[in-house]
Formats: sequence, structure tokens, C-alpha cells
Amino acid sequence: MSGQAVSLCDVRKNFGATEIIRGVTLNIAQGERHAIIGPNGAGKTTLFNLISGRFPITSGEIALNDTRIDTMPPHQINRMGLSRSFQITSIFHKLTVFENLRCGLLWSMGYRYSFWSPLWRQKALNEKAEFLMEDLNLASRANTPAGLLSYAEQRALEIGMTIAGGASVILLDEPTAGMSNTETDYAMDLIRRVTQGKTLLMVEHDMKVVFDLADTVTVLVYGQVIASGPPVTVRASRAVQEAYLGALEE
Amino acid sequence: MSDAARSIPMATPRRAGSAMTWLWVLGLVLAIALPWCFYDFAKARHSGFMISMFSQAGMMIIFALSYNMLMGQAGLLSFCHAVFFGFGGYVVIHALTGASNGSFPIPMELMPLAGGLAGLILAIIFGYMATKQRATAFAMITLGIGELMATAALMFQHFFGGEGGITSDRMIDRSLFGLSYAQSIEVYYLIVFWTMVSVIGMYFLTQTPLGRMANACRDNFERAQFVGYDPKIVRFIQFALSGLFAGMGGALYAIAYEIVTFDSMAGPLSANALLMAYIGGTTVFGGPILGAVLITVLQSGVSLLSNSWLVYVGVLFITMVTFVPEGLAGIIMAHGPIRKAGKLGKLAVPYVRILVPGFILVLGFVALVELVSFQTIGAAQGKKLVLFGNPIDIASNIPWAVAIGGLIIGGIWLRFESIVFGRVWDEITAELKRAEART
Amino acid sequence: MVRRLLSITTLALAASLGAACLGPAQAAEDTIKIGYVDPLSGAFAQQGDASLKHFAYLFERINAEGGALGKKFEIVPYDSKLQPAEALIALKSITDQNIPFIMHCAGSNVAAALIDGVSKHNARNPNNRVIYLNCGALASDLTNDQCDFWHFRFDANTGMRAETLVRSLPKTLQSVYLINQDYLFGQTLQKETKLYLAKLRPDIKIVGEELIPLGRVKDFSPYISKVKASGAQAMITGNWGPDLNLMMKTSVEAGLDLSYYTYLAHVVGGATSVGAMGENRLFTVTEFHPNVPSEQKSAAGEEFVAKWRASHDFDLFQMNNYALLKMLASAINKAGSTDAYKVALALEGQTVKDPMGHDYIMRKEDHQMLEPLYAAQFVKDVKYDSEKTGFGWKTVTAVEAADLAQPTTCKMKRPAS
Amino acid sequence: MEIILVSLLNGLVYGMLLFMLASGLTLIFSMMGVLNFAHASIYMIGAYLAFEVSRWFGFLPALILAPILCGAIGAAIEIWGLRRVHHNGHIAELLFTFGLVFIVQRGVQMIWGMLPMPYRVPSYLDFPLFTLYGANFPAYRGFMLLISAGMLLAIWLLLKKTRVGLIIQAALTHPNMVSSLGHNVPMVFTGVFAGGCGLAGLAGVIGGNYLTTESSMADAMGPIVFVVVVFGGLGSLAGCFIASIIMGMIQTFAVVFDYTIADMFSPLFKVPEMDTLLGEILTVPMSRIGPLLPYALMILILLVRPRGLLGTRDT
Repeated sequence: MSGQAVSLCDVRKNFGATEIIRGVTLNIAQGERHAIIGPNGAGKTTLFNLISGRFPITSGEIALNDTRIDTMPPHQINRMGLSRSFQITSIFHKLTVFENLRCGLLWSMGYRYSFWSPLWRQKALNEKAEFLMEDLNLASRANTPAGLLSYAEQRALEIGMTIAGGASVILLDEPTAGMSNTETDYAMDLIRRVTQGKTLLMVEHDMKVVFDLADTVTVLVYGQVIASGPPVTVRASRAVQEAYLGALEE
Repeated sequence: MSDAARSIPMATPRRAGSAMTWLWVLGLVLAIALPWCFYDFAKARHSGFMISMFSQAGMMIIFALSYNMLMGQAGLLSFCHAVFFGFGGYVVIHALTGASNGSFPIPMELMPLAGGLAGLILAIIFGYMATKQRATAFAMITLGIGELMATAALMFQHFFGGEGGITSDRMIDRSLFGLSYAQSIEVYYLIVFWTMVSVIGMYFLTQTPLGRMANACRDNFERAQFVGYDPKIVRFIQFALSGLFAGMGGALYAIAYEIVTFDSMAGPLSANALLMAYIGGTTVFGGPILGAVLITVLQSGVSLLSNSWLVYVGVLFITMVTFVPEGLAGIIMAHGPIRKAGKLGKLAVPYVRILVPGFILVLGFVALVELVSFQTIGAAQGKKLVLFGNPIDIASNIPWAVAIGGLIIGGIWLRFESIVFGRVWDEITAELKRAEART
Repeated sequence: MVRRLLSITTLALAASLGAACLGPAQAAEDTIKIGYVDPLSGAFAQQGDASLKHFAYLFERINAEGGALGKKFEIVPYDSKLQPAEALIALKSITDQNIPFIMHCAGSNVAAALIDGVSKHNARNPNNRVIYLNCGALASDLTNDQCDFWHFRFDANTGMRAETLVRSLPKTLQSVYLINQDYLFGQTLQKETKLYLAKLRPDIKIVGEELIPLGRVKDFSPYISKVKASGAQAMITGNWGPDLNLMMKTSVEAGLDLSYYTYLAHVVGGATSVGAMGENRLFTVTEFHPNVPSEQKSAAGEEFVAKWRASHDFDLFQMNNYALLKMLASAINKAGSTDAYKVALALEGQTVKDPMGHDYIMRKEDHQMLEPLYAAQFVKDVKYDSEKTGFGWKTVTAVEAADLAQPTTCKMKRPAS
Repeated sequence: MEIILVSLLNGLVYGMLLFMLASGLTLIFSMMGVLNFAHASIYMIGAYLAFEVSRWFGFLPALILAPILCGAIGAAIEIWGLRRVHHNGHIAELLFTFGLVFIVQRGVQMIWGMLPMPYRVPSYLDFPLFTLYGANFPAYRGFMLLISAGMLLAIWLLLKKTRVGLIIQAALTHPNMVSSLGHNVPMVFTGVFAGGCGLAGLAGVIGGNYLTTESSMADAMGPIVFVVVVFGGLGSLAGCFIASIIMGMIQTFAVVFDYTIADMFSPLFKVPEMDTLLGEILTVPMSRIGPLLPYALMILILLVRPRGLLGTRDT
């Protein structure tokens, strides 16, 4: 198991009597770009929620860089180097774009719960936030409250906040959902650029994105992994085609 | 929003900030000068009532701002804020007694720190419980804490003095500047000083990582977790610090009145904090200051004039909540861009035009309330009804007709004028938007 | 949206302006003003309201009798909201206007604050001093350990009331149950009642005692079951308002055959809420009730009451406040000015008479007024009923002022000038 | 034994009175999220209206008319007040109801004066129902039990057996879902608020003559009702019912079992008598802190179980 960025071992999750995740075992190597696909209701987002600690798991094990994280609260998992984005944009709506990014940076830069260091004096912090803003192409919107941004801009900010903390493992939940073609191209480009050298785990519906970005694809159906491997192999797999791709292309 | 904007030095020019700075300086100058506006030269003495009211306003400013650290900045609705205020007061009352008999030898000027420390310690204890939860559960826990503490203050004589409270004497003869604090004007300036310190302190807090993360947890506590922060700890520290400032406010209360009773811990004062913060505006740092001043003046000033003042306060709250949810400060801020564009002048005439029917409406309403309450309550108390300087005969129909007429005519007219005003306002803002789009 | 909010803000601004136009009547300068602080708004407003109505009547009377120094008295009301801080702000306002008298009736917590506040104010502002005329805060401590030169209490304290009540208890009574509200006044009453029971009626057994949280008990049944279990024949209580009414109602409905010896059943609203269930069972200790003059066959007293009843639908009972105004008037006349210090000295030892001819004496050593007290029973056949209920008060025991001269622990500090 | 049985009965009656007040608030609070501080004010209005109606037409018409009037007042408040405030958030709604509390209190004083109203139990209900261990059980208490039980039954039937009830029930637990299913949520809100106020009004009719009808009666009832609702759990009428009974019992038994903390330690060691704060805390009898127990209980339950006793979602 060693050397894996994220490893899941027979992870199960029940909501009441229904089992949503039914024994998922998955290993993601360092630096891998891994996509999880599957039909609606397969449990992809739930799996993300389990890995990032949003929900507790029912049984099994989850490890990040060989440390068990399945009993940790989300903020602790985050501090260990795992960061995630949300399918439904989750940003600080009343804060400006600049503030949002700064919030994403604070913990990783060691500010913790400081109430004695004024933000305006933190040169390194502010420069880094500025830099990030340029990177996301949001510099012109620096002082706009995040809630007033366009949808694509909000998605970009979401990705920006996810990577801001410098986490080594990035979980992206449908980063291009609801985007037009040009926006999707731009977002893909952005994701590729900002996740260089990091382990990327993403849920995605857009097959173009999946096959373009991912090194490995895992197919999740009804809470179980039915196939996993390089995109070409998975695409060729009959089981996958029957269970998922066929249905999608109808 | 404006303070957020000012905290980004490289992204915005400093000009907006400097206008703000001047406003603050103006406020301070006003606070220093205000007592002298009511100086009675004939008798060569200050107006004790005015100084009391301003002193009260000072401590309420601290109290309301510290409340807003919870409500506006961290999104926490607390019903026990007065507990920290009152506790700070009780501790300082005991400290004053200790200072005069020598067992607690600290100078008067530093007493607020003792109150603040007391508030901080109590807020750490209660905060540990309450901040485990958020939203409504948090609010309800604080409601319970508030009730428990207020009753405990009545029950335990040794520390709280029961119903009669605890009294002390502020002339402890320990001062860094050799002041006796016999006159309330000296106390007033002590309050001004500590209010200034607290305001600066609380403003500073909004500009620190903790302050920013409190905002973040308010907007989206889940996201805050996924950038590495534990919202519970953010809430906890924010709660404890707001207790610190509330305790300082309570200390000033103890110094000004030299008595602390359970009322200063009880529910109505906590509710007052909420009202002041909301009326003033929770989204702007300085909002609660306006709210604190307004509510203090209403409570101390208007209640001298009419025993129905609670109705006016109630109506004021309802209209504010319904029509001006961003509070007084929110309204003022809304004029910012218009002022910058130099178009404030265009609003002058519409303002006058709505002020007239608004005034008629209010006069009608006030007259009606006074007439009704005079008929059932006031008459037998042997008062004479004097409305707007004229004695009124309530038996005749004329005052009633005038009042109801004013209410109806003012209402209809105001409705009409407010539509006109809205049109002008919309035009100007649309114009500003177009101008912004061009640049 | 925006249009609305702006228009309403102006409305709010106008509201404060509008309110500013409402002013108390500006009377001519040649009156002697008395600042009066009591709750006039909020949940406890009825206490202030009742006192104000009494004062309206009594001021008119005292002014008709000639006022003082040829001037008339004028009352200047302030709303204390039953909060010490507000009362102290009112005190500032009163001293600002150089009014030398501050009068206050309701709430021993406010009274304690005012005693302290007035004393400090006078020490710090020797040329603008005030006298605190206490017209109804009864906790006995206020004229014992907390006594102050500038504080004069014009009403019988809890100790005197307790003594009167104990004296009025019938010889046949053997066991009592004490219930009081858990605050300064109630606690003091509990203590004093026990003290005088032990002193004057050692034969009576206290079979139970209880402090109930003020105004919070909605169901008295558990208390009543305890009272019943104890086998008490009577209940002694200082409860007022709903705490008295509910307790009696629960007890009467449960079929308990008790007498209720109370301290405050006679105040405004008491008769209304007790009604028929109080018949013959309810007793009170009061400074006055409307049937006193007819019982004592005093024509002057009759006139005093009749005039009140012509325009009021509740009882006149604050006779002590008539004595207050009379004493104040004669003290001002004696001092020749309204200077607080001179008037305070003149007040000490003053004796005045009420319309029935009873003495009221201001004791010098603790500034506690001695006054006659009446223990009265709530019965059907009386000349004047209370609050149109058909029932009224009938004196059981009357105690003269001189008989109530209880010892005091007051060690008063007297200013040199 | 005797005292326990009597206390159980007393606790039940008090609990039922609490339930009458709290059931309306549970509906309003769970469904609309409105911290309605004016609920007790509506209760007061109910009592005053009942007094006024019963003076002219008798008690039974008042029993029907006053709650309907209160419901109408509630509907008016919702339509012209709360609905406009709704989009400004829950704190705005709370402050709106705060304002109402002030206005109602002074308004009642202005209309009816400061004195308590002679609102009495009608003579045909004013007799002892039965005698238990020598103490009478008044018929009016039985009548109260009857009305509140009837109310419980009526609400239960309404929620379980009617279409409107189903929508309300669904809205209690999943407010957003109901609106997306295309039901007229504002209408449902108005209906629920009016209904809740009607229930408060009914409690006023029943409680007004059982307790005292006066202008401070709202103050005393305000916070305790919240405690019951939160303790019982949002979205659960059954929880509200159980919480009411528990609170009624606790307060009753706190009076009966008159122990102090020092007494509890006495089997272990003798607590010395102290004239200090600690000594005071140790010797406060249970009956004095009885009314505080609900608050302490609420804090406890929120700490360990933020959804309350039977709540369907977190508070």
C-alpha cells in the first residue's frame, strides 16, 4: 500500500437502511490524475464526501499518504494535504474574490487562529493571493463580492480556493458542470495548469474532459467499482459500455 | 463591505479609506466636544443628564459592537451577551471596593481591563458550551444561559447582592493622573477613552486572520472546514473575545453608576444589543455605533416625553426590519457611490418631497397614539395632554380628526412620493452603472 | 425596494423629531417641583400608574390646602422602567433642573440604587443637593443598615407591617404556612414575619415556609398540596399580582379552608383579581382603606374618600403619601426655603395628622416615618366596595403610629452643613 | 404516595397548558423557522379578546371566537409583515416579532388600561370535579385537560388524515421540497402562522381565566415556550407534547422534592455551613431553582443532541 496518495479499502456507507457505497477499494498513486465516472446516483459525490471527511464512513479504511484519515474531521484531513471542491459552488459569498483566496491560503501559511497579526501587513500572504488571482484570471474582479460573480468565474474561484492551500491531493467534484464548451476548455486548461505535480481525483460527467485529463479512470455503479484502468482500456470494457457509456450515449 | 475593501491596499486606492478616517476623527472630536454643547453657563456646570446619556451611549457602543462581533461578523445569534457585560460590571464593582480598601490596588484608569478579563473568562466557560453548536441551537443555548445567569444573580447574594445589587464608590483615590472622578464629566472622558480603545481593538480584530475566518464561517462554515479551519474553534475564540469587550463595557457601566444590579445581566439588555446592532446595520463595522446612539437616545430621551415610547420603538423596529434591513449604516453606505459621482444634489429635492408627507404621517401617528393612551391611562394620572406645545382637549373631535387625517393623508401622499423618489434613485443608480460599464 | 427603505428612514428620522415636539406641560416657574421616578412603561407600569393617580389627587389636595411658601407643588414624572440605571439617569435630569426632591415608590432595588446615588451626588455636589422621598420601597434594611441622611421613607417598612399582621392574628390560630416571593422584599418579609411570630405569638407553629420565584410560577398546585399536607390553618404571604391571585385561586379551588394573611392584597388590581373567592378569607395590612373614615366616624375622612371615589374606580390607599406631602409642605415652611439640607433637618421629627386625626411621625434617628396601619378583612357588607367587586375592606385591627416604633440599627452619618 | 399522585395530576395539567401554547409555536418555528417572540403576545391578545367576548356573549362563544380572531390577526401579521421581511433572513423576522411584543404590550395597556381584567371561570365550570385525598380537583382543570386533549387529537387528525395535513407535515421536515413540488408555500405559511396564532389564542382563552389576564402575562410565558419547542425537537408535535409534559412534571416535582445540593452529599459527608457564595449555592433548595430546570435541561439536550428529543432535523 505504501506510496499511494489515497487508498480506500472496502469502504462502505449506509444512509439508514440503504447502502450507498458498497465496498469500494481504490488506490491512487502519487501524481496520478484519476477520474471517477458513473451514472447518476452511483455514489461518486458520496465517495468524495467520505474521503474528505464530510460524512463518517460506516466501515472500511481510508488512508492519505499511508495515514488513516477515516475518523478525522474535515479540517484535519485538509491540513494533512487533501483539498476538495464542491459540485454546487461553495465559496464565501459575501467576501470579495481576494478575501476568498486569502482565506484559502491562511491555514497553509501558518496563520492559524491568529488575532494579533493584521492581514494588511502580511506581504507574502497578499502577494500570493494576488498571484493566484492573476492565475485564475480573476484579478479584475478582486473587489467584487464572490456572490456577484458569473457562474464560470465562481467555478474558477472554487478551483482556486481548492488549490490555494497547496494540498498535494486535490479532489474536484464536477469542475465543469453547467459550463459552455469554451468555458469547459478554459477550465480544463486551468485545472491542468494548477494541478501540475499533484495528485488529482475528479468526478466528471463530461467524457471529453475525462479522457483528456485523466491517466486512470474508475467506473462506479451503484456504489461499487466495476472497472478501473487507463482510459482506453476502460472505454473498451464491455461491462462499462453496457452499464454506463451505452446508457449515456443514447 | 467597505472595510473589506480597505484591507486590500494594493487593489484599491486609499482615497475611500481616508474619507472614512476623517469620519472617525470627526466622531471622536464630536464625542469630546459634545458635553460642552450642553454646558450651562448660567450655573457654570455641566448637564448631568446629557453626560449620563452620552456615557450610557459610550458603553452601549462597546456593547453593541462586541455583539456585532458575533452577529454581523460570525453570524451567531446570541441571547446572553448581557451576561458578560453584567459580569464585567459586578467584578469591577468588587474591584472598586477592593481598590479603596487596598486589597486590589489598581488605578481607576485600568479598571475596564479587570472587567474585560472577567468577561473573557466567563465567555470562555460559556463559549465552550455554546460554540459547540451553531445557528438556532447556538441561539437557544445562549437563551438558556442568559436566563440561568440572570436568575442566579438574583439568587446568590454574596457576589451579586440579590435584587438590590452591589454598590461601591468610584472615588478610590487611585488614579494615574491624580483625578478624583467625583464629577461625571471625568468619568465621561474615561469612557470616551476606553470606547475609542475598544472600537479600535474591535476594528483591528476584523482585519486579522481570525476576523476574516469568522466572516468565512458565517458565509459558509462547511467551506471553512475544507480550507483547514475548525469552525467551532473560530466561533469559540470570537465568542470569548466578544465577551472581553462586553466585559469592558460593563466595567464602564459599573464606574459610571457605581451600582450593578441583575438587570445588567438580564434578557432585556441582551435583546437591546441585538436591536442596536441590527438597527445600526450589521454589515458595516460602524453600524452598531449608530444603533447604540439612536437606541440610547430613544430610551433615555423619548421616554421622558412619552410613556408610550415603547410603541414608537416597536414601530421603528418593524419599519426598519421591513424596509431597511441593512440598517442605518447600510443606507448611508448606499449613498457612497452617488456621492462619489457628485450626484447627491439630485436627491435633495426628492428627499424634501418625501420628508414632508413622512412628517405628516408620523405626526398623525404620534398624535393618535398619545390621544388614545391619554384617554385610557394619562388622564387619570392628572396630566394635561400637550401635543406640539399646545394643550389639547381630548373630549372634542377636532384633535382626533386631525390625527387620523394626518395619518391617512400622510400615508397616501408618502406612498405616492416614495414611488417618485424610487424612480429618481433608480435613474441615478442606473446611470452610475452605465458609467461604470464604460470605464 | 430602495425607494421604500429610503422613504421609511426619513420617516424614522421624522419620528424622533415628532416625538421631540411632545413635551410635558411647561408650568410657571413659581411652583415647587418634585421629581417622581417610577415604572411608567412596560410590564410593571401599573405600579407607577397607580401611584401617579394617587399623587394627582393628593397634589391637588395639598395645593388646595395652600402648598408651601405660598407656592404650589408640581410633580415631574420620569420613567424608571424599574431599572436602577434608568432611575439614576432620571436623578441626573432632576438635579440638572435644580429640583431638590426626588420621589420614588416601586422597587427596593431601585431604592437601594437611589439611596446610594443621592448620597454620592450630595457629597460631590454640595451646592445642588437633593432629598430622596421614598414613598413605597419597603425593605426594612433601607432604614436600618443602609440608612442615609438624605433618604426619608414615608411608608411603614416590612417590620412594622409584619408586626401589625401578627398582632391581628386571631387567638384561635395555631399553625401557619409562609409563602413569599424570592426577591429582596419577599425575603425580608419572610424573615420579619418569623421574627414577630416568635416574639408576639410563640404559640403559633410555622408548619412550612417557601420562597417562590417571582412571577414565574404558573401552577401553584404543588405548593398547595404541600400546604395541605402540612395541615396549616392560614397562609401568610407578601405575594402580589398574579403570584397572590393564582396562589389563592388554586388553593380555594382545591377546597382548602384557609385564611390568607397578606401584605399587598389591597393594592390596585388586587380586589379585581381575587374577587368573590377572597370573601372573609382574605386579610391585608394596609396604610389606609376607604372604609376607615366611616368606621372611625370621621366626616373629614369621609369627604376625602368620597371625592376620590367620584373620579376613580379603584381604592384610595396611599394615605401615607398624603402625610408625605403634608410633612414636606410644613418642613419647607419651617425651613423657609427649598434648600435640601434645611428641609431635611426640618423634616426630622415632623408630626402631621391625616383627615381622621391620626399621627404620622418622621423619626429622626433613621428617617423612617411611623404611621398607623390597619389589618383588614375582605368582606361583603361594607360601605365602600373595592373596584366594583361588591366586596371591600373592613378593619380587624388598627395600630397607631406610636405603637409601631420598632428599634432601628441605623447609624446615620450626618453632614456638617 | 399521595403527594406523588397529586403531583402527577398537577404536572399533567400544567404540561397541557404549556402544550397548548407550544404546539402553535412548534408549527410556526419548525416550518417557517421564525423565532416568533410575539407568540406569547398573541396568547395575551387571546385572553383579552376572550374576556371581551365573554362579557357580551358568554364563555362558549369566546372559546370559538377569540381563537378565530387571533388566527385572523396572525394571518394579517404574516401577510403584511413577515412575508415582506422573510427574504431578509431569520434575524429580521425575529426582530419584527420583537417589535410586535412592544406594540402589543402597550397597545393592550392603551385599550384596556393597566389593571387586570376580571375575566373569570364561568359559573357552570366552577365546581369541584372530584376529591382526591381530601383536595378538590376543580372542574375547570378537567375542562382544560379536555380542551388540550381535544386539541391534540384535532391537530393529529388534521396532520394525518387530510391533504393539507400531509403538505404541512412534509413542509415541517422538508420545507424546500414542498415548494419545489409546486405547492403554494406562501399560502401554506400564512395558514400555518394563522393556525399557530389561533392555537395561542385558544391557550389565551383557557389560560386567561385560569391564570390572570393582565398586560404582563405575555412576558412571563415568552421564553419558556421556546424551551419546550426546542427541547421537544423541531418538526415534531409528539416531541413538543412530551416536552411539555416533562417540563410540567419537572416544575411540579421540583417543588415537592425540596432538597438542596448539600442534602445530596449528606450521606457521604456533612457539608459545613458556610457564609460564602459556595455555601449559598449548596443550600439553595430545589423548589427555588425549579423554574430554571427547563433551561438547564434545554442546554444539556442541545449539547448532546442538537435536534432535541424527537426532532427530525438539527435545531
